[in-house]
Amino acid sequence: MPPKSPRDTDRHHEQGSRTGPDVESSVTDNQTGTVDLRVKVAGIELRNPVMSASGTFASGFEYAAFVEPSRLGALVTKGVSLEPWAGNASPRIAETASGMLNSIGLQNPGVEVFIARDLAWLSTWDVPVVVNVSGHSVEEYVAVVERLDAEVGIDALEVNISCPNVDAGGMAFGTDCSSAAEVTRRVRAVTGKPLIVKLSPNVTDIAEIARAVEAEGADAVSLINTLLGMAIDAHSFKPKLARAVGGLSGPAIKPVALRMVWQVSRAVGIPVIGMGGIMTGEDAVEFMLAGASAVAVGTANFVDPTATLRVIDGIVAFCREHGIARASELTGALRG
Amino acid sequence: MPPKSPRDTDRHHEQGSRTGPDVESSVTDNQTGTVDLRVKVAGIELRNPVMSASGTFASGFEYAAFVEPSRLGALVTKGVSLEPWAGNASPRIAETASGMLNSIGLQNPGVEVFIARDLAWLSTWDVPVVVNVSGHSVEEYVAVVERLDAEVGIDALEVNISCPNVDAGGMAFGTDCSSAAEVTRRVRAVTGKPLIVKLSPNVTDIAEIARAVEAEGADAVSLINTLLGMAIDAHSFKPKLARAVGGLSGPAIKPVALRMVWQVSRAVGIPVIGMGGIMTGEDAVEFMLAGASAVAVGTANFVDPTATLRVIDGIVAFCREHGIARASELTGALRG
Amino acid sequence: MICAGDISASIEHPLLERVTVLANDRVATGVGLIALHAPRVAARIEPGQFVHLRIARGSSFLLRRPFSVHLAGGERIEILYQVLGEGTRALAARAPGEEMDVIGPLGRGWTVPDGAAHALLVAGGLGAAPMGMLVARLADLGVAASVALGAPTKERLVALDVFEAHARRVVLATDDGSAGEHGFVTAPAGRLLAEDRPDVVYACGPEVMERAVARMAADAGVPCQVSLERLMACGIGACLSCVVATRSGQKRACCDGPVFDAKEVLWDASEVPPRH
Amino acid sequence: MICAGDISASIEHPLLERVTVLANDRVATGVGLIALHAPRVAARIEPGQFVHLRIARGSSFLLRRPFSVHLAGGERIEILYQVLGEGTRALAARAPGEEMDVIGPLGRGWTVPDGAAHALLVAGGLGAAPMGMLVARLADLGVAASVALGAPTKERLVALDVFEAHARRVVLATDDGSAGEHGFVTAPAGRLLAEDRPDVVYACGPEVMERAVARMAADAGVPCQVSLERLMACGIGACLSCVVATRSGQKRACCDGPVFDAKEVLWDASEVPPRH
Ligand SMILES: Cc1cc2nc3c(=O)[nH]c(=O)nc-3n(C[C@H](O)[C@H](O)[C@H](O)COP(=O)(O)OP(=O)(O)OC[C@H]3O[C@@H](n4cnc5c(N)ncnc54)[C@H](O)[C@@H]3O)c2cc1C
Ligand SMILES: Cc1cc2nc3c(=O)[nH]c(=O)nc-3n(C[C@H](O)[C@H](O)[C@H](O)COP(=O)(O)OP(=O)(O)OC[C@H]3O[C@@H](n4cnc5c(N)ncnc54)[C@H](O)[C@@H]3O)c2cc1C
Ligand SMILES: Cc1cc2nc3c(=O)[nH]c(=O)nc-3n(C[C@H](O)[C@H](O)[C@H](O)COP(=O)(O)O)c2cc1C
Ligand SMILES: Cc1cc2nc3c(=O)[nH]c(=O)nc-3n(C[C@H](O)[C@H](O)[C@H](O)COP(=O)(O)O)c2cc1C
Ligand code: FES
Ligand code: FES
Repeated sequence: MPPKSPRDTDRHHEQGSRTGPDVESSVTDNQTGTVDLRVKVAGIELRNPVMSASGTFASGFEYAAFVEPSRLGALVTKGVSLEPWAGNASPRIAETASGMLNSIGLQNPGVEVFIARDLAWLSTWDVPVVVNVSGHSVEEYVAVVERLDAEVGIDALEVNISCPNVDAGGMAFGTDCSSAAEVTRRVRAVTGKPLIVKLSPNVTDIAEIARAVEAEGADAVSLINTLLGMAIDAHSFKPKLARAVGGLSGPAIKPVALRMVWQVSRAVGIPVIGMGGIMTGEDAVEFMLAGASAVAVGTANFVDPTATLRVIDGIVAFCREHGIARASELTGALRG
Repeated sequence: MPPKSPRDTDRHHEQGSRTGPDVESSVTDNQTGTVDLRVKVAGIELRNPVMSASGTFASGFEYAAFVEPSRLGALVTKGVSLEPWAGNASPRIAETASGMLNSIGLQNPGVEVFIARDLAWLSTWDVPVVVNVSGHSVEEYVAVVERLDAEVGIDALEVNISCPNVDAGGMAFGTDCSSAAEVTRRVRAVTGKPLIVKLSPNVTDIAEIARAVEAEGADAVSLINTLLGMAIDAHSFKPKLARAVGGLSGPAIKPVALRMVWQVSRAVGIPVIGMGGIMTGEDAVEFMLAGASAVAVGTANFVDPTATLRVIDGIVAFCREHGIARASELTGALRG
Repeated sequence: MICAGDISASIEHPLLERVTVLANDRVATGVGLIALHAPRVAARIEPGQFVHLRIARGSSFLLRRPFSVHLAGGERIEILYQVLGEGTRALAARAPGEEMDVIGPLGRGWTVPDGAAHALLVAGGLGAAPMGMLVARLADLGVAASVALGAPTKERLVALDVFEAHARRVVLATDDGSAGEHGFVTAPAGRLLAEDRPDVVYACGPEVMERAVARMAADAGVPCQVSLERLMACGIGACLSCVVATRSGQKRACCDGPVFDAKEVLWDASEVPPRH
Repeated sequence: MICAGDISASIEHPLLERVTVLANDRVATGVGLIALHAPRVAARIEPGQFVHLRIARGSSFLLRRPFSVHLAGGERIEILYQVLGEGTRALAARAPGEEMDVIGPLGRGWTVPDGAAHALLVAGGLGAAPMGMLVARLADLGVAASVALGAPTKERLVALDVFEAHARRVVLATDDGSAGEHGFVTAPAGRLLAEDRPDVVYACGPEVMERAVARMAADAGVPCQVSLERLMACGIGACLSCVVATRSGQKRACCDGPVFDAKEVLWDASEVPPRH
């Protein structure tokens, strides 16, 4: 598939059956004025800064009873690879203090089933779609991106070089500047779609990795993926996860995530999508103050399937309370 | 001060006024037998595997109302530097989900006051004393270690190359193999006392750092120090800590700490002292199963000043329940 | 039930309902029964389905806890729960009048084969929980039910009243012989299978027990359904934490199950949550 | 009080006491008064000292919360608290009969100078909390007390009954003028300082207020004590999270304070916990 250009970002405006993003993008309150929630990330205009975090929302279908996809800033899908992946053995999750470990291992039906089933369903909704891409090798990332590049129903690609739950590939690409740069360069060459690179927190210097992927043409970075962790059941003398180690998410990691978003947003010129433990609108605001242009909600969806909506409402409430007209003003507004 | 040898580890047995560690080191229960809690770390024999974590217990004086120092496996003191350090501006702590951030910044009165005041007091107790050493430069580490090496009331030194709360030195030495190796080599040259190197979790590959300090003669490694994190008060648009970033500790970080203890203990031959979020005896057992020979209790002391004692009791209860005669059998006993 | 596997199928939405505790009592050693005012879930729940309960807010544990609905009637659902860890300890502490929220009804429950005249229910310990509604439904449908109910000891037998009210026959077994037969529930289950020649077997309990019952049923040529427990994060099919290996591929216990056709389950590949 | 600074001094040990809630009531807008059965702490607590309260277990917040003891008598201590965040919200939810644990008595409280005949107490909002025991003690000692008590609005005035019972004179001020004078409490405080010529001034409230009172007292040549709030982890002098910059170096609010001689405090270097 040859690289496409110009970038396929104005799909929404072409499709008659959809309402433009401006319809729901602002909330009016006569007393305190209007809050404009729109933000722009990697060239895509989002009606609000709140996305689903990859792997916690599937393709939105299971959550549709609770969250109409078109209410989201963007819907980020579970990671997809070239062929179907079976994922890891069970148990795959373990609960930890204010967090959870998962070692799902990127189970997915492969890109063709994803396109035929998930993407087809997603296309019935008016929401920017970001497809999260997995690979065991640089070649696999390239092949998946190439295949997805051909689909009009996709607004951006998020390349996951930070999954701690697969043996080959995954996080290995995200913990080293040169391999992170290589994956970015190679997928950049085969797609004209906005490209987001998802970074691993399991590194000494995340800003350095961010700069490396920026230099290779990433349009945005998203962070953080999960922290590599472990839980042990003392009484059985065994790790709680079949795979021993897994990825830590949830409020427990929020301080680490905020710190990294702050570091990275000061190190790069491209937008940062922040995530890690966001449960409330106030959490989301903190990430934006630290420098994020948009945020993603992950583990919180399991606790409250309407979490994304509550986060959006919370941002509106915060902006009203502080007389902020545009949510985008929050980005990087942290005071010394 | 010239290196001393043989290592000064049998002080307890020389001092007539002290009872040998065996008196309190085992607990007898007629129904389930005796649990032998003694462990050996870096050549020091501990009456049980539970230490105070540096910086959370000062020199034990403030906790003496709750914990008689001689009940501990070892008392690890707050970091000490050559000259007095003022530490960071306030606020210095912030609470986070199941954890806390601190940016104390190694405030301490300097090594001379430490020796005259804290060490003098500690010498009245029958407990192995581990002195935690800070430095802004390799030279400062060396000078402090040299000074402490002269003191008989010290059983081991713990060199902190992982403090995230100082600008020069601290963590910078612990996030790079060659500087970690250099600090170790240089302090090793000036002391015959058992040498523990305290590692930073803010690295891509902690096992690699552990191997580097082992190669330079560390007798044990301790981990983890705090994870670099940040908290923001959205309503004031400001970081919660005056220094913006600080070190995350408490149960939130336990999964990361367990994973690192597991990785490091498989990578090195020297003993590992495990810490990070230990609140209960079962937590301590988990660290030992993952490979720790001893553990340290930090943040838990703030929540419950008797936490170290509860952890010891919990280890005994666990061993009894599982018919384990010696706590040292727990080390590395994790099953596949 | 919504499942990505059925992405094009008709959707029966689960609900998110704010519920009130009506009663919460200890009914056996380490076992409680909590009754919730949950009109919307109660109106729709089917035997063998479950709810995903947010037990506490502000606690150091985050995730919901899945519980079968033991009985439902009017605007009320009842959950039989065993106190094991922090979640169920917190559940035991909830007092009448307090609120919490549930997601439900969730999952695929038991099915009653057309024309079945006689059913055998085999329950080990809290395996009785998802069988309360089932035995009542069978009675409504005129299907004769035999029940083999096991527990470690007499004081931990649960749901006996419900089974006695609706089943034709209830046989007990305890590991220590303090009530009914001495030994595992699989022994009376095997006998009932041979004697009563049921048209369907339902099993719920420890996975080893379910597996043993599945084998006996297969040997006897009787269809068997089992309810499987898996660790669950989302409970609605999105996170893939609850997979079960089956002959038709990996399934999600939360929405393809928790009730599965026993001969579909690849027992060796499946794993029981650790328990002490 | 134990403090590493006093490592060789005689030790007055704080206690770890398991206490029972006796009563917990709302006494003003956003303010509660909790009474605890705490015989050992009650027997030893002095005016201006505080306790470190473990409000909840199993919650997502870990740390204890420091609270002044407002009143103590017999086996009982009372704490006046403002509901601000998760800790104080959880405190407001604790019911009579429930248990928790406290560390105390902690810190250095107010001191009454020898020969003092007249004292001025200036309290802003919850600054009244550590002054309940103080005004009672002053009455016991025969020291005449004048009180300037401020709050944002009438409904948030606290401890008025205690001050009226023990003080010679109580002057009120509210920011909105709904009770007493319209404006900050510093205005009546300044007047009382000039009119009553006290021998000592005690101030507790927002740090800006304390600082203003300290300056007025210094200008009038009257000794002044202030009670400072700092974020506290250990509460007993070990962690160095609560430092206060003073003329004699960095001090720990938890054990060298919370009450300090106002002229010792380097106000510009000190920092108030963020509040919204
Ligand atoms: C579909 C389904 C229906 C269930 N119905 C019932 C019921 O009716 N009555 C009942 O007593 N129990 C039932 N269980 C098991 C119940 O969910 C667990 O006992 C409960 O979650 C334990 O929580 P805890 O916090 O007390 O234990 P902990 O062990 O502290 O929990 C830690 C984590 O493990 C999970 N977990 C622990 N045990 C199990 C388990 N056996 N199955 C699934 N997750 C587990 C918890 O949800 C939590 O995420 C059911 C489980 C499933 C999957
Ligand atoms: C010595 C001392 C005595 C005090 N006495 C009283 C009293 O009698 N009545 C009363 O209402 N309040 C008192 N406070 C303040 C009280 O401790 C805080 O209001 C309370 O800790 C807030 O907890 P939270 O969880 O509701 O708030 P959050 O803001 O959610 O707390 C987050 C963290 O900040 C800390 N914190 C927040 N505000 C303060 C503060 N002002 N001072 C110290 N730590 C704070 C908390 O302890 C916690 O660690 C006192 C503080 C100190 C230091
Ligand atoms: C169950 C689960 C599955 C995940 N799967 C993916 C994935 O497929 N691709 C990816 O990039 N991140 C994945 N993540 C990481 C999340 O997208 C997110 O980066 C992380 O969980 C931190 O956010 P949170 O704390 O809000 O969950 C997954 C996380 C969880 C909990
Ligand atoms: C307030 C505070 C001060 C600390 N000071 C030091 C120190 O001086 N030297 C050091 O090596 N570690 C220091 N640490 C790190 C702890 O020793 C420990 O490694 C870390 O807190 C993880 O353990 P925990 O989760 O049990 O607290 C400090 C931690 C805290 C919370
Ligand atoms: S629990 Fe999430 S898919 Fe089943
Ligand atoms: S709170 Fe720990 S030293 Fe004051």
